[in-house]
Amino acid sequence: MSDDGAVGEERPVLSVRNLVKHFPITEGVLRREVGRVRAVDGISFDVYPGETLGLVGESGCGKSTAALSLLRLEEPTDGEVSYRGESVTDYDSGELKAFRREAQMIFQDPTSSFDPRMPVGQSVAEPLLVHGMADRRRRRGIVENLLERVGLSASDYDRYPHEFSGGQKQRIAIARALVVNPDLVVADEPVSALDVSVQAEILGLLEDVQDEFGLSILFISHDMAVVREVCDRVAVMYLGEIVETGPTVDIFEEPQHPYTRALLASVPSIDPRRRGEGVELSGDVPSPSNPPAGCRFHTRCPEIIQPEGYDFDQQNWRAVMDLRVRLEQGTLDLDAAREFAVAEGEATDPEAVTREELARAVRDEFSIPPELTDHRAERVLQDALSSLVDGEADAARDLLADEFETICEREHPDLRDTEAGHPAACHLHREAVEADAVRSQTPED
Amino acid sequence: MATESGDPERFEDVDWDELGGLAVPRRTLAFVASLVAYALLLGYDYLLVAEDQPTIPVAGWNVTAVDWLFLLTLLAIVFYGVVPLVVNRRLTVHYWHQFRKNRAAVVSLVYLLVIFVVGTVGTAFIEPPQLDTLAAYQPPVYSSVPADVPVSCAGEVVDGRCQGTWAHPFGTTGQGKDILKMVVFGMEVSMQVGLIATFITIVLATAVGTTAAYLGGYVDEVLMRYVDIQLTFPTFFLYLLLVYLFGGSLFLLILIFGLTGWGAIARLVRSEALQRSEEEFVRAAKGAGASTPYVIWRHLVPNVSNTVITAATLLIPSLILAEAALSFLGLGDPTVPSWGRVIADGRGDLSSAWWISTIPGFFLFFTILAFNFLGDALRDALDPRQEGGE
Amino acid sequence: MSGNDSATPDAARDATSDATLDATDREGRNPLLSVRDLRVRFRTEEGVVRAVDGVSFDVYPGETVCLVGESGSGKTVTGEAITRLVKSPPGEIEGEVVFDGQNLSDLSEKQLRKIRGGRIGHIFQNPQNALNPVYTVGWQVAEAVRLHTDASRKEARERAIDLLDQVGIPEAAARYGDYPHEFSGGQKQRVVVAQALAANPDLLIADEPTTALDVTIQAQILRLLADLREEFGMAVLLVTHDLSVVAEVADRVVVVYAGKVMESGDVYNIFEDPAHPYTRALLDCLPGRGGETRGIPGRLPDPTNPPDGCRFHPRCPHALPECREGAQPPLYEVADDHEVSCVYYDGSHDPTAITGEASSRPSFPDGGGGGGVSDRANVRPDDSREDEDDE
Amino acid sequence: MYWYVARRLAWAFVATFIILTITFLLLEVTPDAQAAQLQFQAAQGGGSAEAAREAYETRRGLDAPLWERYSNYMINVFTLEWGWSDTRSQPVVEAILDAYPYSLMYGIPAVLISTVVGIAIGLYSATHQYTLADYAGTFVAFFGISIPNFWFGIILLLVFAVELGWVPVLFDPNVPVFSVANAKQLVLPVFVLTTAAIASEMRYARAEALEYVNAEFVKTAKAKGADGRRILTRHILRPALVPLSTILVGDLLGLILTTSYLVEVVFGIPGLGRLSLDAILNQDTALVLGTTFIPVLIAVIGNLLQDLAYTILDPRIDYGDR
Repeated sequence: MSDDGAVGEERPVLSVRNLVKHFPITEGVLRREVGRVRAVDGISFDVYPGETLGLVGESGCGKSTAALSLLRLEEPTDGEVSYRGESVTDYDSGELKAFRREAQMIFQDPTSSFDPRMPVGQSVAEPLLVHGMADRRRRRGIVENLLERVGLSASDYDRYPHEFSGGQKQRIAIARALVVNPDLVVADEPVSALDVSVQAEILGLLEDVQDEFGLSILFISHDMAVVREVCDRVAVMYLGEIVETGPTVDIFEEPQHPYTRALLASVPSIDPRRRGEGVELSGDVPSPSNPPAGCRFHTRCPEIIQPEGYDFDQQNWRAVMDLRVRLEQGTLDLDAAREFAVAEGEATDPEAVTREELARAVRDEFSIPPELTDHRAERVLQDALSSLVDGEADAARDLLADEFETICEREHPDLRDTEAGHPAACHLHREAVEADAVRSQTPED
Repeated sequence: MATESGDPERFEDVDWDELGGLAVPRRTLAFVASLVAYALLLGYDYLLVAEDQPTIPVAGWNVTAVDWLFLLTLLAIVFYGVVPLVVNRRLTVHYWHQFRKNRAAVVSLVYLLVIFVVGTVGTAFIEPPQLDTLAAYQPPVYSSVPADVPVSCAGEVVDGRCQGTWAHPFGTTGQGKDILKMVVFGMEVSMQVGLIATFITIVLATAVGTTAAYLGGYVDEVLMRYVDIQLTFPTFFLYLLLVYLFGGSLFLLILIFGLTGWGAIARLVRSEALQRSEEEFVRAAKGAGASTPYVIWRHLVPNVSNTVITAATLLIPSLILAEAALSFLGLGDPTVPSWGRVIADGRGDLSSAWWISTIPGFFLFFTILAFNFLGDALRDALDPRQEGGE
Repeated sequence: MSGNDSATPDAARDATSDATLDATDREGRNPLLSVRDLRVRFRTEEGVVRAVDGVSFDVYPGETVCLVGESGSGKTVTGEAITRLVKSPPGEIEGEVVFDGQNLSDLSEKQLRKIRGGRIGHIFQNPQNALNPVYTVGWQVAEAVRLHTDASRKEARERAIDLLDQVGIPEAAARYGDYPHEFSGGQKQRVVVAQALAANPDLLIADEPTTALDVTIQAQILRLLADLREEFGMAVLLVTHDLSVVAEVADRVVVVYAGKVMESGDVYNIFEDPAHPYTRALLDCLPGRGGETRGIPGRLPDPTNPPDGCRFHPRCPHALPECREGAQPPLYEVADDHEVSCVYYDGSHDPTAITGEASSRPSFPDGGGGGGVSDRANVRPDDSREDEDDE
Repeated sequence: MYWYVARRLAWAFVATFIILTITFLLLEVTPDAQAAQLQFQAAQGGGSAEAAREAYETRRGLDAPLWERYSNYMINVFTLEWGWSDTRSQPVVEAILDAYPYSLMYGIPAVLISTVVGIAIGLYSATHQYTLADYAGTFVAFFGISIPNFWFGIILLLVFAVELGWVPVLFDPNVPVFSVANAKQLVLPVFVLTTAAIASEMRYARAEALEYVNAEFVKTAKAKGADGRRILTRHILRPALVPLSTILVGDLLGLILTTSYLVEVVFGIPGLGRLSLDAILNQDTALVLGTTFIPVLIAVIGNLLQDLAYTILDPRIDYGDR
């Protein structure tokens, strides 16, 4: 696809600033809002002419919602989307309809993206009809020609979706997106439902049409291997936010955010001689209706910054942090820990579990070693655990929160430039850059 | 035109600014035209023709309110049932292959077509059954009763038993009405009740269901709460109460059935439409710039139609049965020869003239059975979950 | 992860000498599972679908074998046919499945139930649907325990909590009473794994256990499986379409296409010296492999009417006239523990037409042949049986 | 959960209220047949039709303003002051109390039998799909759904009472409840009622069970080593009960109520249905309303129970919604 160098000189085709999409959670007949799912929470990026920008992240990170909102298939809650300098968010219905000719979408699921009751030809011709091409023979001519150009035959016009394989349907979906001659195509996981052998075909076709028509593509995917193959630049999303963005090569060679690193590390290598090298990310993605404070990744981050004045083994620090996260959530269940101690054979009866055994069970639960190497930290932990086993979970929580406070839970990191040259949103880089700045200043002073 | 230069037109050559036509499908135009004609005729009948005068003097046919509704129903069936089947031949063939697997349903379809044709066309050619006390209690052909049962035996009397004749193949009632004719006229009643009320139901249910699903919010809430209440009321007792309050003319009965029975289907349509409107093809249509009415009409309605057709096919027999039951209870329209009424009439003569209650009952039973078979087969053939199956 | 050599205590267990075993490895160990000429047919309205059409492979104790294929290759049905989970009718299973010396095809349904969930555990693809929504996860794991042991209710509960903890459910005891919908996809899959492990199985059949999950969760589950395998010394038969998963966990690989085995062998052989044109094409499709091909042209054959000869010949760039007739070519041995069903390897053709210059795959600079790692020979006397009765 | 139950109860109350209001309004807009008859009689007798109407209205309290009549009506409904039945010369409530035991006599056995048998056949059918038994079951279901039960009753009477004489033609309300004679005369009504109900239940049970027969978790259960019976009862029936509970209460109730009406007419059982029909035929408005309220009330309660059953049976239900 296009060279990385082309980026930056031209004006972006699409420019997204602080895009926000929240879904209210309502209750009852009166639809009282009791919370909101922060699916997309202030993301910004640009798509330049002819380039492919990858938007990657795990399911539930908001990447599909972002796509729908920026095309206004869902109304964005807040933020600004501009297309060639015009504000998409301010379009009235007429302008929006015209915009629909410029920006098209390709969907993930080839089975559900076609109306089962409509011949595929008609589905492809639909945008023409909607935009006022009343002559059906003309529509048919254009679509038949287009079907042939995406590798199908003109006679497929009258066939129904169920008569096609997944790969063929995705070809037709590309035809439908192309038929209004758009400049921008948003492809939401276009190949993730397909077999590998078919994936390669579809990606190839997408590349061909991009070259032929100079399309800009926003490519949404969870599959890092595919992204590496097709994207010029990549933006990594976690829980509704972009945590890192940059040229594909840089992101893959020098990932700056711990989440990106973890994401890349969890992609299984296709070389059987290099297995098991990855860092494993613990836990699940937190719910976007109640995202963690500070850095949203701090609840899972393996590189979470240690509290000042203590010296942990990083793994143990993560374990202690897991305990803290659970205490904050208030979901730590001591009775369960007792029962677990019984199941582990430490005691015979949940009632008979001693305080020490209980504390040990809690440590086990979070894989915290029997003794931390930093004695001060160990003392704090012991105090907290004894409060905990005495049933004073709040006291334990507060003690740990006071003593082991980390910047990651306190402050929300912004996207800032890193040494690698592309921005990432991580406190590690604040320190690094500051330290860098300090270091570079010292000799002069 | 696209082929002026001999080369097919390519999408990238389209000049979008010159476009802007409003494309109305031909079928819609034709349907609107026939609706206009229908409205003109209706106006003529109600404004210009006196009530007791036949609307069409040549045929001597005084078109009743029920007939008008029936005409409208048939019109809708032709334009939105028959025409699409003919136009979308590939899909029709696909569904037919699915449907054909169920032999009972194919037989049912043939049976129902016969009932439908005889009931609608046949009644125009035969005289309505007439009161004829002399011909009372004639047994059906190939059967016999003691000679003292009929007032006067129309056939031969052999060994003191009156033999049935082809003059009254199904025998006659205690009033001497020919049961075959009663059965044929009963077909008309059943078809009218079943089809018209179902037609009204479908229109209401689809409109309410798709609207509620697509608009959501308060519209959805209010409509569905109304449906909740309507469904709480047991249908049969609602009919009873309304028939008691408003009287049991066939026209009213049909209206009551049609206007009160759409709740369950509307719920079905709504949930189906909700699912469908989440699907990507609806997004794709929106993404192409389509308007809300376009999406509802071109995508949601066709896609819930399978559900609607199946539900409707299963609704028809229950309506026919309800009408028969009401007539049986003596709460139906006394002026129409409903099967239920004939069954009730024969009840008193069960021991002497078994055929009066039995024969119309068989027709009622088989008609309902056929509709049930049909509905079941349609459900299998049209099941959207199977549609993706390669 | 070098589990293929780790001797397991179960290996010698009741493997009687007179059992119907037709393959042993070089160390004299018998395969734990030996599948011979497995066929599964489904009678449908469109005709007889031959989902699995003569598949043979072995799984040795403690090793991970991956059954790889695209959708429609019959890999899932193969996995389910082993303990006859395939619904019958409409399915019909033929062929021989020998598990630890017992021919499963001869067992009664009752005896088979002891095996299922007892000595052979199963994991299915979609964790969303694999748990019964109306029971607590604890109940479901405890049920698996109680079905195969005579544990009391209380013991089963304790064992279930223990299992849930082992598969990495945080606060297992507290979550015992939660319903499946209260768990995330990854955690559900952990619960499913816990169920499968309830009776310490010797073999775990995992059908696409990570396909429905995110990459980060996928890595967790794969790690879990590897850890458990090491801990329990069980063998794993992993059914998957994802070659990266294969590269991550497999000891040996069986490549299936349209109900037939195309190639099987040591994972290094398969990835570094793929012999069959299909395997090569599949590997070339992988993003990041730097392959030149763009997918595999053509489509899967119609399962009701598969082509004569090699199933892959209509899409094969190297197809010869003889590929188009007769039965699927037999499995020719091309190296130690590496065999391939392709006529180029019958001795009279030049396989370099397929493999190009010897065995150098550009993407693995350090990858040599199969030397060193694989020490398993294959002595399989009746491999050629496969081509005899192909109706 | 309690909050949900409370709200659901409130909704049942509101629904009843709305239904009663609608009924009231319907009564208001329709001409009163009895008044018309009195007027007609008065006019025929040479009196003033107007005066007769006024006298009638005063007697009935119909001259009061609309709002007052409405509140009176509501109060009466909720205090069980359901008026006086002219044709039976007794309070409506009393007439209903006299009649309902006859309805229960055949209704309860029919509900019990049809529920158990219907679900059992349905489950068997679903787990033995495409076998002869399944086809037979399906055939029975179609037969039961399609046969007009009033006609079926007549045919049965013709065969078993008239021709064979096994059961009495006429229902005798005076035989003791627990006696052979009573059982004999109840056999046919129960049979007719169960045929319809079994058919509908087995159809639903089969359809619902089929949803689960091929479910992944059933395969998982099988892979765990569970036997057929365990799979059927624990893994198929239990989840199927969730939707079934809805159908059981909702549809079964509607079916039983309707069918019982016709059955009572056909077999001459002096139960609620018969009472209602007589009231309709004799234009006894108070009694018509009273006998229609009963099934409506049962339906409202049934709906309530069905929703509550759902919440108990399905752990996934979101109490926050609805």
